Amino acid sequence: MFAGLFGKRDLLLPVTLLGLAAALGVSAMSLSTGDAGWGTQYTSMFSFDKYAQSFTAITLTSVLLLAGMSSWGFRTLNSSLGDHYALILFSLCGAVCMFSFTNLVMLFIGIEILSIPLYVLAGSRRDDLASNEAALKYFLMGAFATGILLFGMTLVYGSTGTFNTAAIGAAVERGVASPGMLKMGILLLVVGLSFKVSAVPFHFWAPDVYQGSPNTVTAFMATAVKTAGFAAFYRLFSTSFLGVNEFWSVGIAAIAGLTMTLSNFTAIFQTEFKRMMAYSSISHAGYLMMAILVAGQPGSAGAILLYMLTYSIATICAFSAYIVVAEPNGDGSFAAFNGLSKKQPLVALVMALSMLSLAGIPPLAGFFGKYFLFSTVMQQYPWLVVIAVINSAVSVYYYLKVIIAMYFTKEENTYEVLIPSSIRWVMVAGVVIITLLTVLPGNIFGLI
Amino acid sequence: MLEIIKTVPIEYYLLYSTVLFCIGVFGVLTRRNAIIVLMCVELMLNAVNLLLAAFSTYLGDAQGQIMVFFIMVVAAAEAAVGLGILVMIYRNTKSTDISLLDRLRN
Amino acid sequence: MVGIIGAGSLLASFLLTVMCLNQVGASGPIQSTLYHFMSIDRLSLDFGFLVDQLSVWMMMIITGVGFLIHVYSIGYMHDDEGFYKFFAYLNLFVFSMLLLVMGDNFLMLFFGWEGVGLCSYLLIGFWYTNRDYGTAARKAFIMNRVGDLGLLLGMFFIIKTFGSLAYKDVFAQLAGADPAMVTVICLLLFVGAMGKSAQIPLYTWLPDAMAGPTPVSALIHAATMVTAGVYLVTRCNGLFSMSPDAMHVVAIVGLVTAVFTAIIGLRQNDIKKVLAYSTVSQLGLMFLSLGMGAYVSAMFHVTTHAFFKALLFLSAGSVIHGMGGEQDIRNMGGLRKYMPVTFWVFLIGTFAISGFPLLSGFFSKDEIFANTYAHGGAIWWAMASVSAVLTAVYMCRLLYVTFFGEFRGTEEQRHHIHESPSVMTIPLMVLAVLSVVGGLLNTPHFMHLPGSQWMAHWLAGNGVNGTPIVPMAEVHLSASTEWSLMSFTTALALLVIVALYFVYGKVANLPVSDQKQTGFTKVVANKFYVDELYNSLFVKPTEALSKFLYQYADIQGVDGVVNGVGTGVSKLGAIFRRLQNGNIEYYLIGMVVGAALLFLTIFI
Amino acid sequence: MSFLLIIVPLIASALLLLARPSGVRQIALAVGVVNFAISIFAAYSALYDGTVNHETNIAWIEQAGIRFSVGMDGIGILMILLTNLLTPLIILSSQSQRIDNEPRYYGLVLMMVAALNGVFLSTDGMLFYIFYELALIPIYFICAIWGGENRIRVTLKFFIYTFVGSLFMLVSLLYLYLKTPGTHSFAWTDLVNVQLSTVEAIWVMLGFFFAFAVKMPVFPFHTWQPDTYVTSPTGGTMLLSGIMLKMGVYGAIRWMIPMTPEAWHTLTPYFMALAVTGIVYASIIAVKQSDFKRLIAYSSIAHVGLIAAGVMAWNKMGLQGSLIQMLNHGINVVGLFFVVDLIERRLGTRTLRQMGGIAKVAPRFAVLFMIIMLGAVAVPLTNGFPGEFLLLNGVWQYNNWLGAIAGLTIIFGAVYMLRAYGMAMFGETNAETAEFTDLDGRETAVLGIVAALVLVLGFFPNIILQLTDGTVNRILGSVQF
Repeated sequence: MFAGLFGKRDLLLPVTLLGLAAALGVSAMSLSTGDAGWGTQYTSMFSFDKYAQSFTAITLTSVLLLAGMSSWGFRTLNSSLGDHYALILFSLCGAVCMFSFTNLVMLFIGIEILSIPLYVLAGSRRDDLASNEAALKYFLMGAFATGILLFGMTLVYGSTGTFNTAAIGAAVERGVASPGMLKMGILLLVVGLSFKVSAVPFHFWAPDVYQGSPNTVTAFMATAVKTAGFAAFYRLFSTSFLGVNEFWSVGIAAIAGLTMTLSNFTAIFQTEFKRMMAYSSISHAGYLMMAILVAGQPGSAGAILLYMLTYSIATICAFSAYIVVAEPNGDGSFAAFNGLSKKQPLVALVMALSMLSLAGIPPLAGFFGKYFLFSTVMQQYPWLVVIAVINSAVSVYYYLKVIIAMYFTKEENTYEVLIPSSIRWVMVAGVVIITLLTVLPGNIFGLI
Repeated sequence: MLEIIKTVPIEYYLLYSTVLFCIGVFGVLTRRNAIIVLMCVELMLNAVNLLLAAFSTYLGDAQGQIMVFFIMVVAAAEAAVGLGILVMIYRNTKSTDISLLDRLRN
Repeated sequence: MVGIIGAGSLLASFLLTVMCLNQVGASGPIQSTLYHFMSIDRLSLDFGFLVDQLSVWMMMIITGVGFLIHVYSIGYMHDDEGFYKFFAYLNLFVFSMLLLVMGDNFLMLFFGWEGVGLCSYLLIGFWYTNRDYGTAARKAFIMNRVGDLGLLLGMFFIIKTFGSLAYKDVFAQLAGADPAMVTVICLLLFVGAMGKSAQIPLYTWLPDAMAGPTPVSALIHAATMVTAGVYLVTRCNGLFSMSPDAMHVVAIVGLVTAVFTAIIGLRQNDIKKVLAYSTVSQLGLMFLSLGMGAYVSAMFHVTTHAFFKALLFLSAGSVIHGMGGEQDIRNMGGLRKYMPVTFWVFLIGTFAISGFPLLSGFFSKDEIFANTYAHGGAIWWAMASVSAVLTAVYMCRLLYVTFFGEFRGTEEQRHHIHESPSVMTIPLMVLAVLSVVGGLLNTPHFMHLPGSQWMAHWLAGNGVNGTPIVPMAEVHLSASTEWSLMSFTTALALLVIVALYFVYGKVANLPVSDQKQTGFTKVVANKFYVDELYNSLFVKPTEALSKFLYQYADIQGVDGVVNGVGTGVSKLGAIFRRLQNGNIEYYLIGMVVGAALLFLTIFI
Repeated sequence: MSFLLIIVPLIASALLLLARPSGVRQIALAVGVVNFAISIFAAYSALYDGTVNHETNIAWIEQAGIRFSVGMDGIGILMILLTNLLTPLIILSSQSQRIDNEPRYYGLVLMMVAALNGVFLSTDGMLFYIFYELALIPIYFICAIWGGENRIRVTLKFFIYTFVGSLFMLVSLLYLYLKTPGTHSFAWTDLVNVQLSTVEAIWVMLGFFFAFAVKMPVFPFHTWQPDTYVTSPTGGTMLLSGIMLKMGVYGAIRWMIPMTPEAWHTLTPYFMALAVTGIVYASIIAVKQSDFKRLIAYSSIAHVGLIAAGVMAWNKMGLQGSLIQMLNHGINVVGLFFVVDLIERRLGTRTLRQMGGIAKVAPRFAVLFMIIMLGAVAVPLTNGFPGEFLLLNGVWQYNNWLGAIAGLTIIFGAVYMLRAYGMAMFGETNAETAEFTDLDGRETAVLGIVAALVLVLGFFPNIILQLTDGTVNRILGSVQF
């Protein structure tokens, strides 16, 4: 993390990768041994339980791939390269806090550790007005949302008298003296967290920020950050607020339905790949919101985990394919992909697999993500599943646009597409993971 | 001291903080200068801090006050980053009007 | 070589048929199952054969007449480039026709039924480079299919009622069957028969079918295939006898067809068309007979008709052959001199069909009339007699216009005219002999001639169920009534023959009425515009509907809805997209409004 | 053995797509033939009393009750035979023309075959669904890459339409799954045992129906079909019409009705009405079609309408008829589309009006085409007849009037097929058709095999009926209304 200080530019990536791999190794090991980890000593703040471990593992996997991608994605950066890695890793620390918190204070701190580096990262292309704009939008709205979140936390604290999530849960079960305040607090929390996971109508920042940020950062935001947001959302609601779930489930259900519908329909109109991916990311948030609805049900946490993993891997693969096509040529529209299957079959294949996976077309991994999610929700909210199903049908349309450009469009552009070896490795690794998830999705689902 | 504070009912604190918070929100919504918007956000955070301190006192629980400190620290960091971003933007656009930035849309 | 194989195979099957005939005569029906075709639960359908008195009778006609026609074809089709194909089709036809009559169940009958339809299609469209012939072939096939649908549905009812399609099982259970159901079955079977045997309203294909080579017309569209309907009803006589209503329908359709098409035949000028309408008319008579319960008479008429109509067609073919393809009788005349053999056999054929005493047609028609009088009464009989008279009229007109008077064709044709080779004339002569003596197969008992009711006794032999295959018709008429009926119709026929000789035979040129057609004559010459009627009733609306459904219902209607869903989705998307206008203030307001709406849930 | 049928083409497909070896055509054909041989052997060594043969049952995603369980009963064997019989034919017929990027083409074809085999072999609901969808991907690529005009728009519609349809099936399957007792399971036997109330069953059945109706396609869900058939390359059209649409019929027989017998009484009248309307509707449209390929597409809708009606009728006759007709329709339609392809490659047009007189210059072609055409018209002693006979009888048993209306198909079928044949083959030759060359060896082989099958199966339908008899009895017996 501090290697940049020594100006050892070449060492940065290996160190980062090593560190991430080591962390992944540790979390995987503790997962397999069932070890509660070192979290026991900090139970009032953290609990590094199975839930946290598995989410950490999948996030580390994503970030590992992202880091591989970044070696090329950040190639133009010189002095600030070390800062970038450091910021990403800081942000990752925040994410881990959000996976493992047992206290609202830690949740708040995790979110801030996650977000503040992101504000910087979003604006990291200082001379690019789009990047500036993205940073400002993200920052202002993020700060605003933080305020709302904090107000919510305060009200919950006021009504239950504690920040400890388990204790809150117990208090909510018992019933509190001022239920109105509690309800208000919960709703404000919903607003704040919905902002983080970019659920409608708190999603407005997402398309603009995704589009304006540097590609690698966008990929990071769309994957690891979103994972952290949902993991925290789920963790909080499943431990603390199950007692009054009839109350908040109405709002969440409405948000879920709105999110997927609005984002999918809007995505149809996009001509820029990155912006399309932003809406796609919002739509996935919509599906995932359904999992919050059934928080506490057996399998719901596993469903989020699997969904997040399949979604993250596919998104990273898609972005890695996107940057090799779009960055050198400065064209991020779908037309940039025309005839790609002839020029670079591997890139086209990776992109096609990612798109089909994101669309949830069997037998690709994304389907199983959706499947587990939908089947968990089905029992309680069949009508919501039907909306989700219709929406995934709509989503097929824009995902296929890329495939159509790559495989079926006869007129070709003159862009030259080269694959750097690091990206190639990311792609291969991504495809291998997608394949593994396709064959054995149950193993991930069963982790929690 | 505690007794003095507790002579004011908690509802008053609640109301007062809420009003303060809403003023912040209102400011964020209506002002177009980024710096003022930032200040309004700070106002929202301070409303929260005040309420937290009040709750903490009434509940006789220290956690709330700890939280206040965390919030203050984080708010400072946030403000630093925010101002940095503003400086960067000002350099590029010579303006801090947030409504001028709408190149990213649709 | 092709011809020898083609005709030789027919000769072989004729000889085999004769052997069968002997065996059936000696030891009753022969049954054999080739293999199991298919079975669904209890319903078991075999590829099985049943050769009993009725089928062997039909087989004799098919193979016998078929053989003669094959031989004739060797000469007739000699110069055609599709010579080999012609014999292939012709043999395929005989195969199908034998399947039809030899099958031991309705499914086998249906196989043959459709098979002969197919061969008819192939042979009508034999000269496929002519699009009109192709159209005629299609018309034949499709009209037959209409009938086939009836037959098929009839079979479904049989399956439902009797649980089997085998003749043996069906006819054994007749006693317990529901009469209403039997009526339905009979009517549906009769629809099939109407299609195949060209009865009103499904008769218009047969005249068009004359587009095929003439031997085909002789074999398929006169002697054998078109009589399949008669065979079907005769085979199912047990069923039909249970349903007076169905019988009534059969009789009416037969009678109307007989008279109506005979009228059309009066004003046709194409030598083959006249014969075609004559065939339809004769088939009508057969159905009249069936409707009267006189199954044997119908079969008898099938037999004699096979002889003289094949003879007529083949000699017409000989004429066409000699004239180099000319078919319009207005361009003929006086051919007697050029083609003596053809003339004489044609004369015999004409007299036979007109009911000239002691020729085959005389006996078979007389039986039908006697039965009609006995079962239907005087009016039916009178109507039938009208058709007989009309038959005599158009046949004699044909004969006289073609062979008498002066030649009216071109000089070129006059040079071309020649008598046909012996490979064609010999079959003609054999058929002529048969047309003369064929009547002896079943002479009326009151005349005490040799062969008195021989055929009736033969067909009344016991079938596989041990009951008579075709029960003898009971005619309760005194000999004197029969004599007088016979004398009356015969006298009428003779009168016509003589009278028309003076109208057509004696004159050099055609009467004016045959050249210029006005008023009712014109309507008749145009076949009462039935084709046009069908065209505007069925063909045109279907085609228009087809275009309409495709253009409007399918592309704009159904597909329009599907595409409309897509358009709706994107319209909605366009609206949603405007929410994202890029301005932070709006975004923040959006968030707050969203949050406010969320707070409303507190009050739910 | 069931497993082999899926895995062999899948591996071959991966090989062709990723390694792009030389000798692609031979490899593809060899895999097709090997698969056919395996399926023949499987059929030979199976029992036909309705039990499931050659089972493979491996735990897969136990958390979701999904097992990789494949096996074949009589119906499965029939479908497997159909698929693997047509595959070498389709591959062989594709080889009579030049195709860009052959490794990709044959790789996708083999992937499709693997998926189709999977669909017909699955005894697990989710596995069935996965294969059902998997089949969509390669065929979409085949049609969109090698297709003709408008291919992108048309195939996109096809993809989304069928995908939407099957999503509803997914919802239905999920609903059933959640109703299974204890630890839930997707096994066919467990799903069948689920008892639903009539209202539930209606919704579940509608979900299935929508999926299968779009796939078959049944009127009025058919509009993607003519465009897609016309646009697709011939190999793709053959796969679509020959095998893929049978997935829908098969699904209805194996999954839809057994799963939701409670709703059969309520919904079948409507389904039947749709199917029978479709028969007449599509037949009438076919009557005046000028594009030969589109004509066959509409005729296919009509035929499938009849098959669907036979299935809905849910009696022995109808089911047996639909099963045998699936095989025979597959054979005929592959032959017919090959005929269209032959003509189009030689004349550069599919418009019937621009043809004529081909019989004169290409007699061998004329005869083989005639035989296949007769099969399509269901003339007795061709393969089309037994199926149509049984189907009509099945529908007729359900309702006499519907049976009679459905019977119109034998008239209309003759009308449009004979018209097409007449316009193409009869008449005088024109400038283009005079140059028409008769079939070459490979083409003769394909059409010859098809024509031979038309006749052999026409004469001996019982071979096929015996395959499925036991299974149909068992299914009919196990489904209680």
